Amino acid sequence: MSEDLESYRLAAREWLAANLPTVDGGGARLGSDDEAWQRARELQRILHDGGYAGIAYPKEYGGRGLTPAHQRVFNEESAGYEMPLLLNVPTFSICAPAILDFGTEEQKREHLPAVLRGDEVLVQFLSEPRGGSDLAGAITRATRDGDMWVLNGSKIWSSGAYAADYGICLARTDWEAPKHSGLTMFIVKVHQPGVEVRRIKQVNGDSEFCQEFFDDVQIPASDVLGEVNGGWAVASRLLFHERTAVGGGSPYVSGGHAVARVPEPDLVELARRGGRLDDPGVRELIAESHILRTVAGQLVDRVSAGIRGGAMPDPAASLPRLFSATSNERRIDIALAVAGPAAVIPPAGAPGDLGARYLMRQGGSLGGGSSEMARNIISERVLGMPREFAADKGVPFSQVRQSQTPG
Amino acid sequence: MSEDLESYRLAAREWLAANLPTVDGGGARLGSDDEAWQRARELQRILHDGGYAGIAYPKEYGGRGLTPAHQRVFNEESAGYEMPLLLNVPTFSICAPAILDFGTEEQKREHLPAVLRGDEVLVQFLSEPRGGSDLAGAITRATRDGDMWVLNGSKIWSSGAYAADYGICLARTDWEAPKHSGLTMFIVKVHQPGVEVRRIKQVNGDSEFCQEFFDDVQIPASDVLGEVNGGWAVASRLLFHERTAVGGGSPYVSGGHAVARVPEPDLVELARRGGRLDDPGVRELIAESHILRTVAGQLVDRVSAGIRGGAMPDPAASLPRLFSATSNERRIDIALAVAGPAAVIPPAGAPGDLGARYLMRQGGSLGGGSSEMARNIISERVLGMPREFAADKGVPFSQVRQSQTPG
Amino acid sequence: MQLELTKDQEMFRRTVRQFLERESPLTKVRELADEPAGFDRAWWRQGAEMGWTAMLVPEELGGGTLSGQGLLDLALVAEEMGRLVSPGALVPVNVVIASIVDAGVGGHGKALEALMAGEAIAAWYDGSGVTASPAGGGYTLDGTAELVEAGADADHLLVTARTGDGLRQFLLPATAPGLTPTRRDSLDLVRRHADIGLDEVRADVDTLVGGDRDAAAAVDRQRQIATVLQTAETAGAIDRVFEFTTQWAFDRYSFGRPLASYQALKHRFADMKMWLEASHATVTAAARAVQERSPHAAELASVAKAYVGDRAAALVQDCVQMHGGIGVTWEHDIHLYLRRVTVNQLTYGTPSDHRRRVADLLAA
Amino acid sequence: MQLELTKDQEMFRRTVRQFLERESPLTKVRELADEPAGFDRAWWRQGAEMGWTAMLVPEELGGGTLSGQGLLDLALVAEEMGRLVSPGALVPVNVVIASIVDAGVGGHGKALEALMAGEAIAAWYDGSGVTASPAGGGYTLDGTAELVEAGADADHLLVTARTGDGLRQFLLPATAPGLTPTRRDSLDLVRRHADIGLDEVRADVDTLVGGDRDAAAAVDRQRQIATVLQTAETAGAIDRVFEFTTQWAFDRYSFGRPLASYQALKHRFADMKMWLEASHATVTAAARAVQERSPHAAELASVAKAYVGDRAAALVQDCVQMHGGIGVTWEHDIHLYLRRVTVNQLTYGTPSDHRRRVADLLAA
Repeated sequence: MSEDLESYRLAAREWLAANLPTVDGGGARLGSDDEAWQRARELQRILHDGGYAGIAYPKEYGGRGLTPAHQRVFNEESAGYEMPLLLNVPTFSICAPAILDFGTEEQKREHLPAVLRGDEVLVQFLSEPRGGSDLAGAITRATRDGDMWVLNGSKIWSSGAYAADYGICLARTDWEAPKHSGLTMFIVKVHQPGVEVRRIKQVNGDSEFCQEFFDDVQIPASDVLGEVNGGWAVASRLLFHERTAVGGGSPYVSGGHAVARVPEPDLVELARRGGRLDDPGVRELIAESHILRTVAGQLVDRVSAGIRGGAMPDPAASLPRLFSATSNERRIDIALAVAGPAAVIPPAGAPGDLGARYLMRQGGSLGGGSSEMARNIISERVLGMPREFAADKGVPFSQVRQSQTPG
Repeated sequence: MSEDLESYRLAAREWLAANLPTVDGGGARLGSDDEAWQRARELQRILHDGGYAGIAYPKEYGGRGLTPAHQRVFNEESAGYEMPLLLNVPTFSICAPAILDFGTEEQKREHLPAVLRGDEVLVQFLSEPRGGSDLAGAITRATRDGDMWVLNGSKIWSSGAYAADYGICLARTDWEAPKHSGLTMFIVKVHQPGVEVRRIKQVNGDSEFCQEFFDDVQIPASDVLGEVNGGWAVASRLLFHERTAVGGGSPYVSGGHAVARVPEPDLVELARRGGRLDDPGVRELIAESHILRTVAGQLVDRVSAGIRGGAMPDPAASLPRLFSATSNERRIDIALAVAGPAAVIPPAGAPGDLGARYLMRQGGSLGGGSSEMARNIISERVLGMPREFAADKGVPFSQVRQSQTPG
Repeated sequence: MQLELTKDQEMFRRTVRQFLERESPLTKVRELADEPAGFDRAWWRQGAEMGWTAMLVPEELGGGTLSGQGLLDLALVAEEMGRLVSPGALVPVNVVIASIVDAGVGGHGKALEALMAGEAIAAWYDGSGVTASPAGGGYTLDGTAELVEAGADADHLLVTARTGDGLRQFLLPATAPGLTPTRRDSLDLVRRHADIGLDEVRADVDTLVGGDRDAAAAVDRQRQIATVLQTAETAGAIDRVFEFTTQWAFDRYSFGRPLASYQALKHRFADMKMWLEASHATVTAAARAVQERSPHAAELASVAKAYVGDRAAALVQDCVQMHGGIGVTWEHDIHLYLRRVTVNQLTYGTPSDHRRRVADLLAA
Repeated sequence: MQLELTKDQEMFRRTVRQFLERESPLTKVRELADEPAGFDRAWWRQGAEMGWTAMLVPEELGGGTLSGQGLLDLALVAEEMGRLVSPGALVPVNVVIASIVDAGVGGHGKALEALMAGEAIAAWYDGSGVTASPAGGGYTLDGTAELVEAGADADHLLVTARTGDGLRQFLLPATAPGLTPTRRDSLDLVRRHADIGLDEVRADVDTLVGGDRDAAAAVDRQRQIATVLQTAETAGAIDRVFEFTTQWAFDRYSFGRPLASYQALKHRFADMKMWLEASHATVTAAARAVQERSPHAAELASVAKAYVGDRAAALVQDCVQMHGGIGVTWEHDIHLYLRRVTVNQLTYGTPSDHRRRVADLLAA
């Protein structure tokens, strides 16, 4: 087996050198525009044609049917090459695995090969404007009408929806059932009448997240994913895949990182530029930041191994998630302290992105479920502590109190 | 009025110089032994005879009937003199005020003048071994027997009980009522048959706190404080007085501080001794500690004024309480970092109290209700947020689940 | 907010708040983001009429206070400006006004008058990047004044310069030959900073503020005033953020109950409330000490800045977190506050700088 | 705890745990507090028989590992000792053993043998308080070796000394004329430290460890080993504290429901669990790197110490808080753990020292 991996590694190395362009230092090419998405699809097609798409996906759905270890080997080798990282989250590591878990044979055959060829990009339609982290409180509704369902409502925080082909969409189909029992998951074509996708501008200028508005959108009954009124099981699985991916443990991620990373600010350089590299206080801050980053990686390794080997339960994936969210907050605070006023009022010609990062400091705790949700999961599902009292438990959803304000 | 205060100040200054010994730097004489308590009683007698006991207590119960402002003026002048600080908490600032609030005329006449003469020391019997911060969950029981009540059970965390004359004791008198409605407060003579006081050794070697065991203790019915089964109203008032005293806002505290303070470690000196006073990182830590102490005092001033003037509700007294608890934790961490290994492994001949302080770091958050309780109070009673779900609400107390372990 | 206001102060505060809500609400602040100076001169003149530039000036010079404690009155304006992330140049204008008044008006009467009337804006530089060399009875100034608030928009520049014999301060017209401002970007939408190059700038004796003596003590005092106003503004900003975030926690339901019912969040609100009140407490204490020229004024100003600088940023970030995803959208107003408190945190001395200042005072 | 143990390691760990639970439970630790050395030599010999002193020694010298990775095996012992706040001198004895082995045994064979058999105890000094001056073919040592673990109880002392030409290390018998240990008090009940005065101590060439070459690299390696074992011990200690505190939260009722049902506390337990797992992760990574003599070994050892040092103390203090008043009584065991993790935090380099070390490596 390990010899097999070694020869696989050598073959991959050779293929990569022959077929993919390299990229400089910072790693992957960033992008949140149509061009970047187009490029990701092209790159994925190259991988697919070379036999390196969906390495750990089953053969019958367009994958290679190999082990996660093969994918890891390939990922190690692909470092330094231009890779379609935009497709990792949510397409490869969250949405497609859920189709694999819950899809009908037809759905799998329709979507998975297309995904692995780079022909289909998927997105999650889970969060709602009034919902926050209470995903099961969805009030977007789907009503049965003959062979079709009719979808109305709105979803939000879907990353890259404007560039996606299908959204995995959670909608309420029974208002008299308790909240978790009246939900159904649909595979919704994004570009069709009645779907409006609006990009949301964030404080750092990015507009990768979207809000969608559904106005009598027609969905064929065959596009239900999982059971009617069994949508929460699918959503839970999506969340599991998301935690795993964000925690760095997904077997379906292709390329070095789950997501295209913004390069880290170089604190040593920042301090040097500010003439403060000899200050012991500043040096300790620089070290603290490095220590947090190092330990974050070590924790990912430990928990991934723990879950793989059965020593830790699946929800332990929330541990590295929480660590990376909270330590990133601390690290951006440190970067600000090291840079001083130049961080927020950059001298003419100097890069001004540190301030914008600081404004987005909570990004890591908001994406993929907040740090609060992670703490709930760890205490309840890792430590086994009693669940929070839920006022909406066992109550017909039509009687549950809702937020006063959207947002 | 302000001229009156000025002349009061001058008279007090003169009297203090003539009647009380001064103390060196560190402030009050510390003590947790019988001698210190004896000395406190003597000092209080001197104050009493000089007309400076119970300055803000009503005249008819042995006080001077003046304003809190007079007490503050006297306290300012008494700085540097030996004062009976041991009597401030709980006797003057918590227990006696509760007798003033709830006592019968007889009770007030029996206890208050004796307290102000230094003849009676009072203590609170509230917490229980299985109770934690849930004081209303008391399971110490008092059973009516003719003109007497019979007390059985145990109390804990009573400070200085071994030196006290009476304990204000909360006991359950109706087990079929919901928890808050079945409690009665008693004034219990400490030195009598059936009461055993055991001193608790703490990690820093102090043994000021006690646990009491009650075995068929006889209490005359006339020693009920407040109403039978109305004990929770008295307990709430004790807690209010306690928060006020710990927050620094009690009008009944006599002398500079509510409690005899352990002198602060001198961080500048600690750093100098360790040869680290020129280290900018260490200097920032020293400053941070000073800043926290300074702001703590400023917050006490603001909140005391706010409550006095009606701009803040009474429970706002928990704000400085929480601040002082949390900032003291941080400050002891800082002291340890400034001192380095010498803090825990002192060189021969050096003072070794920093390590012991560190072990007791939580002291401030545990005494007077924990920081968690303070956060509950602030969020619920200052910010008006919904109360925590209480599983024992409205349920006959006999059906409420109890702790598995004492402690 | 100071807890106990006089009736005059209460009324003044209300007037300022109404003016700002009417004339420069957050929608207006967003518009001003595209204006070079970040604020409107006519608006500033109205503020000056209201008293924004009069509080640190004695009556005989045309100024006046509400309570007899001008800096405390002015801190009310700063707080209200913080509540609406207002534009303007309250700190440098008032610091320069106070400097002129403290030093004796001398030949700066016209400048003072223009500043008080809101006709002119002043900038202030207290750093160590400029040197003054004696030349022809006056001085020649060279160097770079970095990070000067309103530096590219001011009509007057109070610049501190090093000489072989201590510090001097000069009040220069923005038009003085050899002054070249370069704008810097800022995280704040409407607060502007510039670096000002000084190349053989001629400064006659009559441009000196405080005469030809060491200006170190004057600079200290100026810094204290700046710190008080800046921290007061920050305190006002977090007041408002805490208000609307608390409201959000009551209105927003998750799992059938309001966010405000979750203990983990309640406890964080309790901590924030504590930071908020402590911030007000320390700002008020600093304002009083600086107003009264207490011997502890420098220490208490630095205590306030170190405490408020760090806690305010933590509080707003925590409030962003409470809002979830919407808290990091351009559309939501909270980032305007985060920008302001962060810029305030790092200008006029970072919390770290002020801690070191406190340590210097303690270890002296 | 390393997550994936071999069967041999699992069995070994169980054996060590059972031995410690039987022979030095916490009641015994409390008794040993009154003993000068803080531990019993017979007990230590039993530990040596179990392998506590063999893991860093190759088989040909009579040692041996379980997994081929001796330091990882030895870290298991350290963790188990942490779980029961065990006495003993695991760190200095093994550091000295490793030093002798690394340097080539030379004339130190008998010392090595005695240490491995548990018949002798060694102390180790890596500071800069001792100087060595060439004299008569050997050296004369002077100065003070401060804060030496087991310094007053050891039979052998490995002392690092400065010369005009780099560092040297000497293995001296405790009986060497001119050595004067002075005990220091300690917060830990059974771990002992001493300052050792060296007054014209004669050190012949055959006392050198590593020969007459600069010992800087050897000292670095010794520090890495000490750091790994110390942080492993701390990780074991917080494991145990977290275990019994979690249990307490389930058992303890307040307002009719267990502490473990309160969200604010649950979230703190979640944070603690995260610190705990991260501590294990970083200790394991450091142990591997040091075992493999990775070029990152020094960095990862310091990363582990800086992280674990701070988080472990925070975790135990938070657990004290969870216990309420009983957590600060002498009777409750938690203070034994708080003492140990605090002493571990501040010895063999404080977290601050190790952060500075990391910064040196980063900025190099």
